[in-house]
Amino acid sequence: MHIPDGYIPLEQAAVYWIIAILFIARSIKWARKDLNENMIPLFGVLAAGMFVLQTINIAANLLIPVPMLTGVSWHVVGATLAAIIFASPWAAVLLITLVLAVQSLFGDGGITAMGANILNMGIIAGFIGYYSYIGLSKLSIKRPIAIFTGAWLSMILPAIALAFELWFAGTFPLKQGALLMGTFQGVAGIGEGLITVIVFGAIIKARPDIVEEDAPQKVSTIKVAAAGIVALFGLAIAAPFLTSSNPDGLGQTANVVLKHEINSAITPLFSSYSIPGMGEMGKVAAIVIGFAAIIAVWFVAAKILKKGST
Amino acid sequence: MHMSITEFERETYRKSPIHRIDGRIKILMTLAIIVYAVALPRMDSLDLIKLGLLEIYLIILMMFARLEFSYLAMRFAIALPFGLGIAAFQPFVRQPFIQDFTILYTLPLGIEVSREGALFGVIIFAKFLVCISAVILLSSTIPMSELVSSARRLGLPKELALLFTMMVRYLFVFWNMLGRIRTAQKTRCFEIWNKNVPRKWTLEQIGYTISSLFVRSYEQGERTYQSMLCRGYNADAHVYVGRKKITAPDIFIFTLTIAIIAAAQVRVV
Amino acid sequence: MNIIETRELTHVYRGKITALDGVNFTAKPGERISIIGANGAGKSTLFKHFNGILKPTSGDVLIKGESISSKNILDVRRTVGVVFQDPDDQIFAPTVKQDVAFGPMNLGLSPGEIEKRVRESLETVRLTGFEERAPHHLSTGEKKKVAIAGILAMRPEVLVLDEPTAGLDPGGAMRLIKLINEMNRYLGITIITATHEVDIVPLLSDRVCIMSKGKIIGDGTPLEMFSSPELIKKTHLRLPIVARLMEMLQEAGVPVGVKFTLEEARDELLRVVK
Amino acid sequence: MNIIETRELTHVYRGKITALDGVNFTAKPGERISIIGANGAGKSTLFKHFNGILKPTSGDVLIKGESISSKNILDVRRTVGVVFQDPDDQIFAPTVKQDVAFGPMNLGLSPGEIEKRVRESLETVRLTGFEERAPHHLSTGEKKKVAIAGILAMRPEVLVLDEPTAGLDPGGAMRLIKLINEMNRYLGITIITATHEVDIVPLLSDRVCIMSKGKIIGDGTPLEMFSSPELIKKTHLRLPIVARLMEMLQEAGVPVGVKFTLEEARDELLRVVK
Ligand SMILES: Nc1ncnc2c1ncn2[C@@H]1O[C@H](COP(=O)(O)OP(=O)(O)OP(=O)(O)O)[C@@H](O)[C@H]1O
Ligand SMILES: Nc1ncnc2c1ncn2[C@@H]1O[C@H](COP(=O)(O)OP(=O)(O)OP(=O)(O)O)[C@@H](O)[C@H]1O
Ligand SMILES: [Mg+2]
Ligand SMILES: [Mg+2]
Repeated sequence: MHIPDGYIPLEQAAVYWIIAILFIARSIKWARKDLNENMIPLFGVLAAGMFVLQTINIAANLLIPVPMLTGVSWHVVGATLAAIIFASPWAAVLLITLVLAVQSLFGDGGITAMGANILNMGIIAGFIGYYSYIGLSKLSIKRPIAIFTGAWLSMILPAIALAFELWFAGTFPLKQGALLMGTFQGVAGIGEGLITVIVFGAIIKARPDIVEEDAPQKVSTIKVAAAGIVALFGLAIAAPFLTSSNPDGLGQTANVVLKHEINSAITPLFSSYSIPGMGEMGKVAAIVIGFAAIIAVWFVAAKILKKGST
Repeated sequence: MHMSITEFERETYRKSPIHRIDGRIKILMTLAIIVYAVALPRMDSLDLIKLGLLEIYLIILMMFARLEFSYLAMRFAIALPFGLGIAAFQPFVRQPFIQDFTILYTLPLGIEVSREGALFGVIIFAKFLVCISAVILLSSTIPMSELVSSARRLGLPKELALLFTMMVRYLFVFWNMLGRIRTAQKTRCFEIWNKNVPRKWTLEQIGYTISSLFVRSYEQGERTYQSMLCRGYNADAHVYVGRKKITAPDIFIFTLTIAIIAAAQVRVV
Repeated sequence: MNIIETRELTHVYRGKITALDGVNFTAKPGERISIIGANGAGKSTLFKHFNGILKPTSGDVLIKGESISSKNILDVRRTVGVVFQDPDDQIFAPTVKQDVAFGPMNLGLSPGEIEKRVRESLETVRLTGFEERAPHHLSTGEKKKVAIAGILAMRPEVLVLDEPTAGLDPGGAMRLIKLINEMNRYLGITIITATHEVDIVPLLSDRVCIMSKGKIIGDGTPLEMFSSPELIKKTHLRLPIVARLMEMLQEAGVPVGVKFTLEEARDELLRVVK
Repeated sequence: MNIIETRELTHVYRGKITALDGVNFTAKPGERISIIGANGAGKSTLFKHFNGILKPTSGDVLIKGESISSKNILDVRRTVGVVFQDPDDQIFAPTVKQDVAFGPMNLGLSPGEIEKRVRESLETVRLTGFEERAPHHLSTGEKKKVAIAGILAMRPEVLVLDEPTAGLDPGGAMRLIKLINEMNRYLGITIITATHEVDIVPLLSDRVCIMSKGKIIGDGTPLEMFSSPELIKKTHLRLPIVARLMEMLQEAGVPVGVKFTLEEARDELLRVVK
């Protein structure tokens, strides 16, 4: 599930990064307001736990070196678990960001691609998992089933998003990708669902003092409905591509639109990697400028947050 | 396959010219190399020369960092499979941005291997290799705690820094707990395929294992956190990062890296 | 004034298990106190209240006359240093040196001073040479020593030790006892210890409190406490070996008094023999 | 035949720390052996080889004459029951009862038999009434008792105990010692113990091995081992208190022999006094 560096072009990676940064900034606000000091160890342990469980998976990967599976290896994602325990999808965004950061140090998932990874496994998975769980709970469905479904959906939908991202990047055909990763994550999602149910149950039982059991009832129905609409809207856009016999043709049409939207803003700077009239040096300069731009976004985000904290 | 997290951390405490470089410089260097590698055009065989040059530079830095060969081999062995999958697929795929394909072989079932696809696969793998090398170099020469404080100096928000530090700390707790539980089970003859016991019971035990792993790690983590508080720790005290001067060698290595990137770009046309 | 005082301190774990049940305990500056009692009597729970790790279910804990609150908690923890029973609860840094330096760092000491304290503490527990080892990969006794060094380096006014000698080899245990007594004699540090090794109680304390089922049911000098057989029996304790031997001789008709330390016993026996 | 034998057993932790250095150790069925030595001597490391938890860096471990391999590992663990030093390494189930039942369950015993063994083991360590408690929410001593009960319930042929009495109250410790000796006398179970409490060594063993820096440097009866002052000094040990008192009397000119247990010492002293 983790996209490595080099598999999506820089300008697309930058777009994902910008989305991710916006969400991370908001999740830090959440931490500042709602993560009390007693919960810090739990947060740390959950993050560490996600990482260690995935490391075991690294070991399994080396034992069964099936090349096809290694790029899309099975991972315990844990976004749903974090969101449910901390009663906020923002917790999932924050937690997954930390996990991905440490993982990238081990070479699992890229640095430039981290934005996309955060988008899939933190943002999409966290929100889908959490609101599915809340929605189902509101329909008075048994808790384990609600959790399981949330966790399962939080595995499969990011897989579809991933297929789209790789398709945009030109590294993988859409339909095969969606089928392959969807199936894979659909199966892995069963494991994810079970683990989420088990761990949540254990934590509730051992430490009823730290997890609010009736949290689902407190979330407003409007929010859940809104989340549902956003998700359906997303699927509605995705569906024609997935069902079309010629998604690439559709892609070309979409590309025309996208070119005007996103690419037109970014392409001149990044895509040809040159500044007119400067020859080869121009390319270097373009890269330096692009690099500086990302750092600038980083700084601005940090500054904004700093202002809020004092 | 035993690369414990402690061992990984141990390597970062070596003494070498590379270990001594300021953390901020190392982070920026790594980012520069990765961003450059990723930014190279998708289909250009010259890429391979540029990437090769960068890889050689990184290997030289690793040698200066006095990292053990067996350790590096292990790190690469862990990291490489992640990238191999998709790259290995490329020769069979019709990339949408390539116009003409030269078919090299046709396999049964009508699967075709194209030269362009193969070239693209090699290029993304080379990019990936360079990025991984950069990340391995960084993470082998800077302790996690310093990585965090350097990132703090580069503007990482303090909440992220705090949570990141806690997470790294609990990695050890969790890892330890995993080992303990496995020992406990082994000592008492637990075996997943044991035919003496009902399947249901075994499955239950696996469930208990996962839950006790989390609950006990959490409680151990909580106790450790409390004992940190007992020793005068508080979240704000930690987040304070002193100023640190960038020295001449730091500037030198940074300039050298940028120069090498520029040279790769300008000389290799 | 009492440096530590608990008033009707009660602690109930998760609404079910009453570990402390109205404990009134006081320690004056410079005292040496041992707390003994059966497994599960509540010793460790009591100690975790001394520096505010646990919050009372009811009752109050006062340090230097002030009730523990979020305002003075940092001061409390600077005043009272607790070495927990399980060293794994206490050590966490990647190297022994960093672990011992952690407390002094947080006290904001100068790097030179930190360096000095770390060196001294490690020397005291004889772990010089272990600076760069990972504390989680040490033997049990070595871990215990790291935990003790970490608290010693902070130089607290009250040193609270939960089973300090468990897992230490006899040489290490004797050295620790000597050190603790020196810290008490020369620096006036108050010492509170919980231990099951009754033989070291007379060496470590002028006052003994006996706990049973969450209550303090006895408080006095070692002589007083060890001379009430019912109390001892009831709390799963036993006499120190030396005292037991003297008692056995008494029973056999030898006119000796009950002594607690080796030296006293020798002198008493020599008196009888000659 | 030896029930446990190690041949030139060497263990190096992560390529750096030599914890065992050519250990040759043998235990015959029915023996009672104590292994003593300073912190970090390698006792726990040695014990972890007895049931194949660690793999030798070089050398060999033989159980009933057979080298440990993946084929016989389950048999080995059925034969040799190890109680680890740290009870946290041993307990993991959600309740005390499930934890103690875990071993018997894996042995494939009938539910009735399991029930019986669990009840008996918990009675032995006096934890009746704790069945439904969570083992990780117990006091240190109580955890230790759960760990011991978990191994007792498996009825191994060899019982290996790493610091069994550390953290137990004196009453519990005495009961455990009595139980161990009974298991040895009536069931012929081989007992191997590591301990720092030298006072219990004479009660628990007929043979003492002294370890130092990963080697066994002394092997003999308690009397032989405790009569070589250099060996004792070098390994941070001390004499049992009773023996030390007798020695002190000897030095003061009283004509007594060095004894190790209370009863022997009393009789010796009575002889002199009369
Ligand atoms: N975290 C916990 N949750 C629930 N109960 C607990 C917890 N810790 C201790 N207890 C219970 O509280 C009581 C007192 O425990 P405590 O640890 O204070 O005993 P102790 O006197 O230190 O015993 P020991 O000599 O074995 O260390 C015991 O009955 C124990 O089972
Ligand atoms: N997991 C580990 N990794 C690295 N070194 C270890 C590890 N465990 C123990 N050691 C080292 O191996 C040596 C022997 O340790 P061991 O635990 O066997 O000692 P021990 O005799 O049981 O000591 P103690 O009396 O303190 O329990 C020690 O120097 C210790 O630091
Ligand atoms: Mg205790
Ligand atoms: Mg040991």
